[in-house]
Amino acid sequence: MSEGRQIGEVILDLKNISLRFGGVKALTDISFDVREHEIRAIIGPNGAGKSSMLNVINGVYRPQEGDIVFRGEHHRDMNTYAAAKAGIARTFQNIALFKGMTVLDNIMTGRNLKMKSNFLLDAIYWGPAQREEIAHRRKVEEIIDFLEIQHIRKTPVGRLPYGLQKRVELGRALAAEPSILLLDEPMAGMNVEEKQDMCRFILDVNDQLGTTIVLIEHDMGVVMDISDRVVVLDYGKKIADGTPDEVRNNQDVIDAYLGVAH
Amino acid sequence: MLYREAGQFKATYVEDSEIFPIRQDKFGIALILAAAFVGIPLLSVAGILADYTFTAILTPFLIFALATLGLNILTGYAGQLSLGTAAFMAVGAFASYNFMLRIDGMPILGAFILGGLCAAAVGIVFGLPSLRIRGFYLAAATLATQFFIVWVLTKVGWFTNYNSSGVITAQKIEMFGYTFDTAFSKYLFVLSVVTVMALLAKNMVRTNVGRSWMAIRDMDMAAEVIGFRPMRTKLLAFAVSSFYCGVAGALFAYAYLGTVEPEGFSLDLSFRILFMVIIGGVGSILGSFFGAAFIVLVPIFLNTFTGFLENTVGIGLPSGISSSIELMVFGALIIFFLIVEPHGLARLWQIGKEKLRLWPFPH
Amino acid sequence: MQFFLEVLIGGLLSGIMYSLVALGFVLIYKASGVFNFAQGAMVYFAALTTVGLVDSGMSLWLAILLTMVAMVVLGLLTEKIVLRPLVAQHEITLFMATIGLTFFVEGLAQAIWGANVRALDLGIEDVPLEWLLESANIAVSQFDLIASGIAAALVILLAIFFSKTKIGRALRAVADDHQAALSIGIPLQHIWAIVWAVAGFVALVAGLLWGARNGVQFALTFVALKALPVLILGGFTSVPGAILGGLIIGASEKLAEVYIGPHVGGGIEGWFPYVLALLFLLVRPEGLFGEKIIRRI
Amino acid sequence: MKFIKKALVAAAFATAAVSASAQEQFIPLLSYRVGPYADGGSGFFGGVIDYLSLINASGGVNGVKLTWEECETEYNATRGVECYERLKKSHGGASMVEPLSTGIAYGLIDRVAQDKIPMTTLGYGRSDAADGRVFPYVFPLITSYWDQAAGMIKYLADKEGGFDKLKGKKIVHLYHDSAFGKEPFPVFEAYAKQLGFELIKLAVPHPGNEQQSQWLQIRQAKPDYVILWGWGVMNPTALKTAQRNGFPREKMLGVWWAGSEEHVIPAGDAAKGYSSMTFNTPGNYPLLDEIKKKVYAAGKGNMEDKSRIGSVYHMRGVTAGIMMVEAIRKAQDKYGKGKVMSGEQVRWGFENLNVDEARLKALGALGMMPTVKTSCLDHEGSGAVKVQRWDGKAWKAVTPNWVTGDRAMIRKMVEESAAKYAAEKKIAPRDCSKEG
Repeated sequence: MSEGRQIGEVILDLKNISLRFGGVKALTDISFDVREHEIRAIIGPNGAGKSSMLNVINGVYRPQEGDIVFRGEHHRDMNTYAAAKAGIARTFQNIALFKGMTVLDNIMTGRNLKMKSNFLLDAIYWGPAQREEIAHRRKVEEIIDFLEIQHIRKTPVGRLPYGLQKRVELGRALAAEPSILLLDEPMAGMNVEEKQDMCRFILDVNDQLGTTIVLIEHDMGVVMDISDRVVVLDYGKKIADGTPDEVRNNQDVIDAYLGVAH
Repeated sequence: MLYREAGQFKATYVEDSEIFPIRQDKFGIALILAAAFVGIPLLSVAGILADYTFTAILTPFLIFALATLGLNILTGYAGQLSLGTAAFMAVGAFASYNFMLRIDGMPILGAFILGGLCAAAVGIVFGLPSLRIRGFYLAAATLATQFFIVWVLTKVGWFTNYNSSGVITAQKIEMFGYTFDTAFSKYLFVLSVVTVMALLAKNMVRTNVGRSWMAIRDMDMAAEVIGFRPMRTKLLAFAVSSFYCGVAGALFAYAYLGTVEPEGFSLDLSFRILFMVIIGGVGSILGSFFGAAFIVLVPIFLNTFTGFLENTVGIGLPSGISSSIELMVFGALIIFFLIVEPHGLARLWQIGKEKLRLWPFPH
Repeated sequence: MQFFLEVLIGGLLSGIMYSLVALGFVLIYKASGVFNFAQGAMVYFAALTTVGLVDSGMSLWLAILLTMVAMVVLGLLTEKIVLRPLVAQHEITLFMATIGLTFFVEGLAQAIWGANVRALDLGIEDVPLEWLLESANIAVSQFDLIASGIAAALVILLAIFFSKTKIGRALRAVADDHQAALSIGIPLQHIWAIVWAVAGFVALVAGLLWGARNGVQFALTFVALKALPVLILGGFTSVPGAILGGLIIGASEKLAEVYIGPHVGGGIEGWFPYVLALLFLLVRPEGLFGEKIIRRI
Repeated sequence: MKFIKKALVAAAFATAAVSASAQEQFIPLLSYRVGPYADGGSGFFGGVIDYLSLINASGGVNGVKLTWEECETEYNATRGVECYERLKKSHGGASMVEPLSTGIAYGLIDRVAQDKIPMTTLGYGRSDAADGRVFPYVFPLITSYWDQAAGMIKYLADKEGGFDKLKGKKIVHLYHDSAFGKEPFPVFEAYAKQLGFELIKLAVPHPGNEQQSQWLQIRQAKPDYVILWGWGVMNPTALKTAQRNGFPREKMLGVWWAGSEEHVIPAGDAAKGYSSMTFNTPGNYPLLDEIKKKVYAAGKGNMEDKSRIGSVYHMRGVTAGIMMVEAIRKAQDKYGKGKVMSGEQVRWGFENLNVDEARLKALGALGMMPTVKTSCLDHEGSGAVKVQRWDGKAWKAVTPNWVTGDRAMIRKMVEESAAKYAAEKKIAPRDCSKEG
């Protein structure tokens, strides 16, 4: 846990969220909050509804019930565009990069909401449009430097190994300069070295930029090490919420992970 | 050693973001443009190239390349399969005709742009289903556009100025008092339009709007999540694509055929343009030109070749059979090229360049 | 009422004829994910070969048998030469390959048999059913009725083939999940070859019926156009969808032409089915029988 | 770029190889022998080639041999234009062109005027091109769509016993839903108004392989006649569907695009009794015998299927051949016998054709086609048509004499339409009194 930052007020408060697909209940009456600048982890066994939770936060799914309070404003549900506009960025469990584009272009897409140019100016690519593109390019290059992926800048992402793709996806999310970053299993399928790198990036982002981070992760060691607070889901229900230490000793959590029959 | 980027360092992002960052590419494009604008005209003045080259080969090739470019923006970059290309071309042609006819002193380029805008408007309307439908379902649904537009143009006499044969006759192309009426001047006119539009397209696809299209194509959910709005992005792709097709259609009528009937923009033409996109390379500006060249030129080449065999070598087949064999060879060539390179001729070109980069030390 | 019924029945019967063509598309798309543009060319090739053989003095049944062999060979060769090298490519590449195949098959058919238009007589007289005409003054084509019977028999045959035979079950496994099919040891190539052969057989039936209906000529390739709205409506992967879609398209296009057409200048049959299918898709993007698409990420 | 080069090289080879003898009169043939319309194309261009071969076998036109080269268009406008451009300067220059395709003909209208090469459109294309003042290089010879439509009404009136008998009758115009099918609208509408019959227009969408709804409407309307303005597969389908709905084929009358063996044979028995327009009288003529004797016996015949000699399309091709050769002959009369004529000179020939009965008799084609007399004003030269009936095996002429409609009315429409075209295109019509 890093020291130089101040955990602030609650900026995202989820109240009594329920989500169903047809008859299948994905989330049932879940409430938890996220404070500014903290690292908040969501854990739970497979199928617990963790990704659905992130999808509710940035408007991919619309919950049937519940209330989302974001920066003091109440929302019945979010929509993806508004969420992106409000500074919520994310990565995905199964990498959702744009496979036909280069690393550079993928990260550039993350800047789209900050671009003022329109397609006509883009087509002419002269004057303001060019200046803007170059300015954003400079920003993106900073991210590329930060993530240490300079050498693959012009490689189509489809050709990259899994670990690097995860890193590029983080880069794309960072390019939006988000205030909240949702990370869906950022370290899945990585070796120890790659995990260490990724942990370092996440902590640096949180520390240096003050970005609030909500993350889903399976590696308990990592979760307990880097997060400030942890919420635990099982079968779409919240079973625990608290600091890593509190959660670690919670009997329900232990049962859920050991697979005690319900 | 001729084609290599080693040693070419970019000191600024401006340089690195140039349209053709590699010196040899820049040189190559300049060379092609010089050849197209100066070299070919010189050959023509010298009498080496006949009108045939311009009016029967280069002009239609460029016009089809433009339409292919249009469809490629939609299908290749934005990932929306469409079979309505010819309909958008028809809108461009018929709208330009009516602007010229009904507005006194309408400049020809103005009519083309307005024609293109009409096509874009129609494109937006018929692009709406793409918000819910995708893939081959969308392709088959765009057939509605194709049949409906041609039907309307046939049924409503106003569009053809109540011509008894239901055809439109393109007005002369005049600019600044000069009339483009020779094969050669029409070629230059078309070449200029196509060059400008191709450069604009290249700029679009390498900046934010292009990235938004490709993002929607590659992973629409993720694109939405980072702030691209699918509706705007898709409809913009339909509009820009239809604009290109519309201008191509206007050129088709004005610089190539002269008199056209609505049936001239049949489903067959839509398919032909789609073939050009796929053969040339989905999602490649350069590929659009390759694809158009392949589909336009290969049948002509085959036909000339059988004629050549017959006349010189003396291998004559009954005409019906030789025509059928030409068709078979054409089909077989398509399959052959796809097996060699499923991503189209543009990819083949790229691989060739990569080989050249390593040459003469491939390992 | 009598007129309405007449239009409706005529439409339904025509619809069955569209279904017949759509069926060929569905079989191939279901098993291999290939949108086979060459289906129309195959219909033409089959009909032309049969007629060509009959004209050269063969009996009809022998000609049909030989054509069947030819269609199977064509299917096998297509799988071996065209599709196998392109396995795992993007669906648009496969689609384009079938377009190449279309040119090839069309050229081949005309190179062998010439471009002459021919008649095909299956011995079914194409006249209105007399008793219905006399009793209710409704004209229903005897030919279309028999053709529908044949189409129904074909569907039943295919259904039995798919559910009762080992190959058929393997085909369904492939259609449901390529990976799973591979993992239980079904060689994909065999499956594809069989599907193409079966699609060739369906093309033969469609070719014979359509050929007898309108004559055997190049325009037979256009019948594929009639199948497309059926496919959008019924779904590319559903056999019952193809049948029901055909009936809906056939009936509604006829009713539209007769009752709406005269008010807008007529000839709306050309685009009406597409617009209908389109509107339907807007409500239900997965088609009649398609599985609901849930966008996941 | 590679392909362009290849094509150019090949084209250069092909041209170099055959342009050796400039003493031949060159006719490019933009034929189509594959694709949906190959049946018509192979018959028609086979007929043209057979006739040209016959002329060559008899020593050419005053000693000038004819030469030709085929180019496959697939009935596609782009391919057709390419063929025209490829061939127009080869073999010493094209002297005329006949694409037998509306789309290609449209694409060539401006080009032929610029290149000074006459284009014939025998029985199709723009009806208003008959006005030679506005369209100096286009010749819709023998009959345009409008004259044919007028001929149809005349024939039906004759059949009923006079124009006044058409009053109160019901006539269905069943048409291919395209510019082609709509072309006769003004003629039929004018007649319907003038004669007081009811005109019902029914459109069949392309390609027309499904017509149940149209024929049910016809069955409902119970018309006295159905005019079949069809094209390609639409024709046999119409005949079959008529049978399926119990409409007598005897009451059907087709345009000439719906009146060849290729359109009735596929319909089998359903075609028996059906009539269509034609501008050739079916039968055998000395000319056809001569072609068989001098061309086919020498192994130079173009038709693969010899039974198609004398078929409708073939005979129409022979007719086109006669028109071409007569135009060359006429031009030679003026510009020098035994010389190769330029396109401009052949154009004059087309404009001053006078193929009368004596001439037809000399050619061995008396009765096979109407007499043709063109002028600067009139590029059509005839307007006469006949009606033929399919008896299940062959076409038989129904009308012994040539039929013409109200030519004055048609002429007025032609001039109006041509004047509108001239205004749109800003063309100043020629003054025919100054033409020689």
